[in-house]
Amino acid sequence: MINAFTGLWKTSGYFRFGIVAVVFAVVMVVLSFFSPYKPMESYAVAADAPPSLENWFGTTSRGQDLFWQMTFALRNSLAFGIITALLSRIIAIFVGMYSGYKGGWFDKVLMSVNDSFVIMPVLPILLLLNFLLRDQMNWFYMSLMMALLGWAWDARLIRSQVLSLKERVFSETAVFCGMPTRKIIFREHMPYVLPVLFSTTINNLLWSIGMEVTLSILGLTNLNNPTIGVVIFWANQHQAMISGSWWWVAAPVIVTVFVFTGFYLLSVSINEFIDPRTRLRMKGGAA
Amino acid sequence: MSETIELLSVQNAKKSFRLGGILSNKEIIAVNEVSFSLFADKPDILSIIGESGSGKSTLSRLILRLLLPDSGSIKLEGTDVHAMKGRKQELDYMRRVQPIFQNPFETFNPLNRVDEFLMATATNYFPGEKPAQAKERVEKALQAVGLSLAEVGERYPHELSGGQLQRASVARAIIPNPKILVADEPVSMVDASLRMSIVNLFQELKNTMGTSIIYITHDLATAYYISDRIAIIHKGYFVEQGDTEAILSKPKHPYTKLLVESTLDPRPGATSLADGEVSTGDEEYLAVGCKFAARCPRAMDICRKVQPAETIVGNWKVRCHLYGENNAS
Amino acid sequence: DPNKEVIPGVKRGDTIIVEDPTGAITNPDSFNIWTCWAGGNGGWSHGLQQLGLDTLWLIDPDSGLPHKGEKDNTWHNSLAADRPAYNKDFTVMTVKLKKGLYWSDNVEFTAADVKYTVETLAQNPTALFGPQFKTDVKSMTTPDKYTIVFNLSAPNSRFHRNFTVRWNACWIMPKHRFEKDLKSATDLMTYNFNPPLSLGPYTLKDYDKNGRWYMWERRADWAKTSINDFGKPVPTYVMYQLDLPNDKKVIAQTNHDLDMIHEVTPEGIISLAKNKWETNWFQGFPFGHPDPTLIAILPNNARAPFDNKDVRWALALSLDITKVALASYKGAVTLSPLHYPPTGTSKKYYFDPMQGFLKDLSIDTGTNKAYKPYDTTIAAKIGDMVRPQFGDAVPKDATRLAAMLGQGWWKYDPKAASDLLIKAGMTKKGDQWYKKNGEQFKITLFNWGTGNPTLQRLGTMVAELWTAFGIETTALSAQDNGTRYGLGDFDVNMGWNIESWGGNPDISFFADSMHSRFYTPVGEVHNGRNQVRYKSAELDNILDKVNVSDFNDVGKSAALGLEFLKLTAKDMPTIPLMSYNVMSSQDNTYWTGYPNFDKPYANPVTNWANSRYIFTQLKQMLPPTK
Amino acid sequence: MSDLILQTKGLRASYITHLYGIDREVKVVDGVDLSIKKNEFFGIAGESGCGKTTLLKLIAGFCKPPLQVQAGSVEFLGLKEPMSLFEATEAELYKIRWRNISYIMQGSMNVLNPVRKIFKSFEDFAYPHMQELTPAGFKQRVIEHLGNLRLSKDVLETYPHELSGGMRQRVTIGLATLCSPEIIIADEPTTALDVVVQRETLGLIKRIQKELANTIILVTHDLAVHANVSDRIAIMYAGTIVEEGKTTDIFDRPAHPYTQHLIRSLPRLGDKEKKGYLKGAPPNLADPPPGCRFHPRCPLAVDRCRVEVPKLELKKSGTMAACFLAE
Amino acid sequence: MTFKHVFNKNFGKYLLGRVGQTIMVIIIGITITFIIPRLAPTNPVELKIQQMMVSGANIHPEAIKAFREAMNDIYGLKGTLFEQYVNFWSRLSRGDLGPSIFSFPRPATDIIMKAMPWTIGLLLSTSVISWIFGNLLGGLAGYQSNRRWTKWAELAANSIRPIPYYIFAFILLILFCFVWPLFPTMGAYDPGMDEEWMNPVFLLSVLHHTFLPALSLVLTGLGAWLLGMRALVSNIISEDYVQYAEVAGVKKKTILYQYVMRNAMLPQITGLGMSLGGIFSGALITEYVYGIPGMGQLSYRAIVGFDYSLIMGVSIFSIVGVSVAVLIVDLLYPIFDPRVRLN
Ligand SMILES: Nc1ncnc2c1ncn2[C@@H]1O[C@H](COP(=O)(O)OP(=O)(O)OP(=O)(O)O)[C@@H](O)[C@H]1O
Ligand SMILES: Nc1ncnc2c1ncn2[C@@H]1O[C@H](COP(=O)(O)OP(=O)(O)OP(=O)(O)O)[C@@H](O)[C@H]1O
Ligand SMILES: [Mg+2]
Ligand SMILES: [Mg+2]
Repeated sequence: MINAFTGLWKTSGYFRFGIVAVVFAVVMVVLSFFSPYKPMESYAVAADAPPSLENWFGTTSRGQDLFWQMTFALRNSLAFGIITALLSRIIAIFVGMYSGYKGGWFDKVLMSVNDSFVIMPVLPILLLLNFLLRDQMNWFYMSLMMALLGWAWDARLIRSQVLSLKERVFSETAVFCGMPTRKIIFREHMPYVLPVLFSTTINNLLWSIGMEVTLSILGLTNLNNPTIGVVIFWANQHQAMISGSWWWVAAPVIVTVFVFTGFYLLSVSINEFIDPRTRLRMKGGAA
Repeated sequence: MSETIELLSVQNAKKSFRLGGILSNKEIIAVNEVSFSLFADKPDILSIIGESGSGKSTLSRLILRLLLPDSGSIKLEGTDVHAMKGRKQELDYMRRVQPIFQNPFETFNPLNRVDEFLMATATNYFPGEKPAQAKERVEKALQAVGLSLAEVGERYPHELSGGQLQRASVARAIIPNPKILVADEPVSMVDASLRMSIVNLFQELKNTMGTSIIYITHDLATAYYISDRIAIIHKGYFVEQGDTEAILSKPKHPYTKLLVESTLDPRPGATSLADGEVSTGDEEYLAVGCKFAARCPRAMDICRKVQPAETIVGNWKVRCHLYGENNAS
Repeated sequence: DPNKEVIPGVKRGDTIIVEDPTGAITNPDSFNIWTCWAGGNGGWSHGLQQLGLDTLWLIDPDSGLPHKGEKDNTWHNSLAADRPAYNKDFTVMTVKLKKGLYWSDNVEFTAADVKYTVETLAQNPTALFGPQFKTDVKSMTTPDKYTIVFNLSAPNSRFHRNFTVRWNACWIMPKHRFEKDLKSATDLMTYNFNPPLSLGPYTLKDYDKNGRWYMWERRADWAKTSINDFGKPVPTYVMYQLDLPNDKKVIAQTNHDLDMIHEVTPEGIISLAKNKWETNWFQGFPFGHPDPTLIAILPNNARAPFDNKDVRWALALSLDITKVALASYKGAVTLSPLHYPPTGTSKKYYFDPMQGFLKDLSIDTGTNKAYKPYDTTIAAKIGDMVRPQFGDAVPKDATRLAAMLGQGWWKYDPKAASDLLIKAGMTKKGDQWYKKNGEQFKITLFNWGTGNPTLQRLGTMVAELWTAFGIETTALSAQDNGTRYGLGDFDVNMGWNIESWGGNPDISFFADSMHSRFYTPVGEVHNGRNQVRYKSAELDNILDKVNVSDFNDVGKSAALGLEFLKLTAKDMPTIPLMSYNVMSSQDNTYWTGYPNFDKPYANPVTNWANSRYIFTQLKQMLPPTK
Repeated sequence: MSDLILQTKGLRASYITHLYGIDREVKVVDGVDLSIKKNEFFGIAGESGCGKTTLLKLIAGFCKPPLQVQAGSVEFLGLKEPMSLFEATEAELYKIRWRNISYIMQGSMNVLNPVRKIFKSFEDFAYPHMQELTPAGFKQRVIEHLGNLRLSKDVLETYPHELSGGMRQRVTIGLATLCSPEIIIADEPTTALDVVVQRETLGLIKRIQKELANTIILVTHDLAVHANVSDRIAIMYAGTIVEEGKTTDIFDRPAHPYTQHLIRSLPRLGDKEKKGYLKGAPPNLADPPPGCRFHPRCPLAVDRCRVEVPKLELKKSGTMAACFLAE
Repeated sequence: MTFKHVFNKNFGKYLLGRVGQTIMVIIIGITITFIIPRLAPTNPVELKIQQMMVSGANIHPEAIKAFREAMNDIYGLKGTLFEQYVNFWSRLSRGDLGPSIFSFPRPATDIIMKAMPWTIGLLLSTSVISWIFGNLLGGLAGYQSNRRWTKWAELAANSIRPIPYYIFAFILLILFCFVWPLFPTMGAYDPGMDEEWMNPVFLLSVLHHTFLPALSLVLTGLGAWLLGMRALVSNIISEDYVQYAEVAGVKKKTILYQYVMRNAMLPQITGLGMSLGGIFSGALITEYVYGIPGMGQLSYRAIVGFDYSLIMGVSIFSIVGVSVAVLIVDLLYPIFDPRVRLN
């Protein structure tokens, strides 16, 4: 594990960038717990100050320090994205792997359900659900909803992987070893599905946070709870983009781009690392 | 014959596939009217020989329950194998019939260690046992194939040679003490020297453990070397089956003759190399009458119209009009 | 470039491009302003009510323009030749109409058009004004072509209100056209009135089938319309643009593609105001024009604990109004402690006369029997806060500042607010307030939606302040806020409840709806009136007096208004905050002469009918070369 | 020496991988000297993983990471000037590819693009080298050539998966021979085929070699194949050539113990004699044993074998062998 | 590929099953979108009344009562949810979605049809363009992964992806409509033109107006395709047939397009199919920022206004669109990949 880390660190620029971004994100999240201000407290600092040594990211027109606000925003957005990604992953893995492995009517039924979710127009449904839940709406419910809407396509991807794995001889060997289905799926097939899983997780994370931003920009999330989307929302409500407070928009955008590009590069480098072929080559086999 | 207990009986097994997907409605019968038996009291190595695409793998998959036959029955000690449902019955079946696959490099999951498969087999078929006992079983099986846990333990497939892997694969298969091993082209992917080592091992298994082996191959030389009985399969039909020695020294069916001729003799210049029409794949399957007729040097009119029935000629079965009732020469 | 074509054949230099803030019109082909759904679809203020239609009278919310036949600039006898005339017991209203006014198809406007309009609407229960006319009008007669007499079913001194425009009223239909197109009166509900026939100075030239712009062209015979009282409308063409995001408006005006912006955020105005060619109501801080409408916190008077006056007062005193002012308008506010918008002529009629009362007003906080809540230093405080940013634009002179920002508001006094809550039986545990029954005192605040950033910011600030005070408040901008508000299923709503005539002190325009006649119990769907569910015998009494007083007796109206204001100031059924300041902006590149604080001849907002007067005052700067 | 067409000298190459800090070097070809004559059917045999494919790639001048040449050269002598494949530029190599040297890759079942019709593959592979032909002329040429391979011209309009293994194999042979190159390098062209097709295919290759009078370098682990087609063979073991000579010599009088073992273990119809097999695993090429690489499995190994590397020398039997014990 | 056997028995059976499945999925999807808005405590009529109040119409209480009744009638909001559901299907079977509430009395279908060409025009073209460019760049990046520019392209695509779309669209707007005013800020075509889709002048104007929105959509859409393709390609370049083509000196271009990308296309085609279906729900933010009268704004307004008929209309288009797109892609698979068998 440590070897792998140092190996990756030494050889992969992507990995280094990614780690730096992740460390940055973690530091921000941790700092949020030590923030001197409440996340949305107005007029805690001088308003409309550009970035300076005192206010690293500048301040908003409402007298909030953007740096500290971003620590909360990043925390909330990441929590939201990660919960969404994890939940939808769980559904996707179970549906994809079992459906692919079991086949037959089990597969047919699950895939019909899956397809019904695939074709759902996500944004309209999210909007509707949002209206439905209104004041009960919080980021946790929202991540639940997003998870429900975000697993189907990935389940299909996983399923197609499993379908081809099922055809490989070692799967049959596993059957004749007397292994139960669960074991074949999770012990034998999982390592191959891992890269797909990993990259779809990152995509899902990006997608869910993007959705959250979209909903926030439309003012449909809880606007009293800072997320990346909510920060941008309030910047828009103050026309920050054209009124000269560029930093108000720049802070969330740069932080987002930095963290997510980092995540992405990290996922690319790790993905190459956990790719079965790479792993084989590392163990000394010809892949 | 009626005295002996049938271990495995395949009766009129038939399996067809659709060809070419939606755009064609051609159908080929990959296994057709195939019948044979293995007997419990007389362990046997039965070679099934045929060229590529003749239905060998399909037959083995039928026996291994990986495919469902269209008609006919495959019975293991009297019970239809395809009627076995549920984990208990399945385990029970697999305890008696185990496969050895063609390519040792693909038999094991390259990402997991080889001994995991071995240990899993031991623990799954003998669930009550302690890990130590399972280890002992694995060790015993490995010893039987000339390996040891020390050699294969904690190694990944690519860390073993092809021969070692194929041996490990055999070891895995014999852990539950199966009565039958179904080996589908087990040596086609390994080189000559390894080939002999595996084949020798089969013989040993038959002799020492009383395991029957269905040895599927297109290599007549090794079949000749180890098997007692032989069945020649051509486009789904068993065209000739019986005693190995007898059939290979005096083949009756023209197809068997072709196979024998085609086998390369490892003495410089000993084989005459043909350069005729290339043999076709699936088209022969669609032929009416005897599937071999198109290539058969002795084809008659009837061959192109009627599928010959299986007849007993001498002491083995042949499916050819040259020997049919209406032409018993 | 004045020669650029806006649409084929229409040069930029001849066109004034105006924003209509309605949002995209979903039924762009309909010009039927008389149906109910027209209200929701917004197809009113894309020029139709400003330029195309006319009715009997218009009131200017600002000081108005001098014109023929009237000494009161704010009152315009538009189609009518004179002010409304009632009989003694207010059961008959007689209206003399002007002569020589023509529809754009050169048919003369007469009393028959007015009569036809009222009759047609009365037959349609879902038409605007339909039910009113059905219940209120017994019969009509037209003694001659230019006179119409309304016989009313009950005494009603304010019946003319239906034909008096401040923002909207019953517009007159062209009888000859409608008779031709409608087979029966009920066809009105699906009639499109397309192309519209104009009684105003402009006719519709072209419009976007997607409802994004409307182009009006000056009538050659514009002099045969009521605008003639003011003079010739200057621009040959007026184009209304709809549905522009805030940021885009700023970009468009900076590119000189949009002459009049209805409103943007304060930040948008600040960045626009940096340009030489741009003007606002105030040149510099506080920029915006105060609408004759009042933004208020609207508690549910029928739901505990908001049914308790002390609680409502506590909510008011726990607000630091300077922060509210800063968060919403960046300080550019006009505050009002009274249930009346601090705009138009209200300073004269109400705000100056009320100062004494406000200063003396005392309430019982439980610990202090005569607590004086009024604070006259607020304007100065806000002035000090914004001066660093706006500099000299913020006057130091207290009276001038008060004229801009309001003369005073309630004190920010958490101590007094706490006392009031304790008096109301509440307790504070930790830093949270708990109600008598032990439940935590939480408020769900129905906030404005995203479409109005400034006000949404305001509501959010209110919630933040109350939360800081110990009342956990959630600001909610949900889509169905309105529905729940209508059902009475709400704690506190942010919104408009009170609008004035602007130029005229009569309170009937809005106060009528607070009459207990319209009270609906919680859970029952309201019928568009008295949504805060306030009930007061004293108030009913004042309103009943208004109903039988002469509208033209301004002194009487103002006296009744003062009574109303004193009552509501003490009882505080809602918490008035400030006027709705419209941050409008005008580009002087192609046109100049827009109204402003020093020349307040009209409300600069573009969607009100009175904005028609602006066009008569403009000067063309860059005429296109021929 | 003018009858030589290709020569390798002291060829040494490894697969070098750097993966996340782990460096690995697999020495697959270790000091190989080969001299291949014009119009010769040259066979290379050896067990799987001994480096046959790698050697062929080097001979074909196809060397890209992770494969790296460490020493030696490959010279093509078919042109006016000898041409060193490793020193040639990409463009020079491109010129001789398919025109002078063509290559049939191992696993011919999968070397055809599954989504491209056969004729397109011909165009891709051969047409650039036959610019003197018009498109129609080229097609005619291909059809003729297929006829020569006993394939119908319908094959051109099919996708690879629609062909049987034998036909696909013929197509790849066709691809490699269309331009009549001086050298054809064939890597296990018959391994996946059944006996009947194998015999047909070998017959075809042999015939083509006679017709074109060119050189074929054929690799397979199946000695029976070599016995029937090759004029000369080299036996490879763990990256080195352990024996080389005329086919008949090698089969009749193998000098190297490894060759001897191989020849002895060949099964034959009508021969039921018990065959032995080699104990132990082939050496790990990442860490090959010192001395003779065969010594850990050699039944005759002596001390010298463990330290010293034997040279390939002419032995009494008439073959060249790398063994201290052979005479 | 010959089609002479297209209508054989097996294909018929397969097609029937596949179409049946699609229909089922569509019905489930539509049912869900029918139910969700009706679970909300509000309904379109009440919202409408609120809107009228806010817009300041002076409406008599009597009028509101009458209006409420009339609208409930028109909207079929009487009866239980189930009755409404049955009623909905029977109306739908006649192609009638009912009138839209916020554009009363225009039928919902009418409004959708008006918005559709914009959405389809803009999204179809940008989807396809970003798909093509994304795949091309991805193919190049995967095939020549150590070139510097491919790394930059990849990085750029990745950095654009997380930028909130609204911001990105506005940055473009500010750059090209303000700082460097190349494009008009408002509308989807020059004012004063009629929507004559056959008129070249009109089309040119549309192009001029929709260039920026299209560019923003292309740039943000590109990344995902690029990355997907890149990943697929890096798998394929180790395939034997690619290696062999390289040995044989097949032209680099041919290898890239015909050997590498052609074989990586399949999943990307499915993805395109999906995203093409998705265009029916429009691109809300783009349409909002650039003022394009498409489905995105329409569906947003429909939802905001609880305009049941329109919500259903938009959803049905979207659901049917995606399902049919997926179905078509499935059926066309054998054309893209001759190995695929449909069964
Ligand atoms: N799942 C399947 N679907 C369709 N056709 C199949 C399927 N499996 C096998 N076939 C066809 O059935 C025939 C027999 O195939 P099978 O694999 O049994 O042959 P084989 O004798 O094992 O050949 P080989 O020596 O190549 O392994 C072939 O023509 C093959 O194409
Ligand atoms: N790309 C690679 N990276 C690292 N090692 C490799 C690579 N390719 C092959 N090898 C190793 O090089 C050795 C020789 O491989 P090569 O393919 O040349 O053998 P071969 O004799 O052709 O075997 P076969 O008979 O199986 O084709 C093997 O041990 C293999 O593991
Ligand atoms: Mg097989
Ligand atoms: Mg090889």
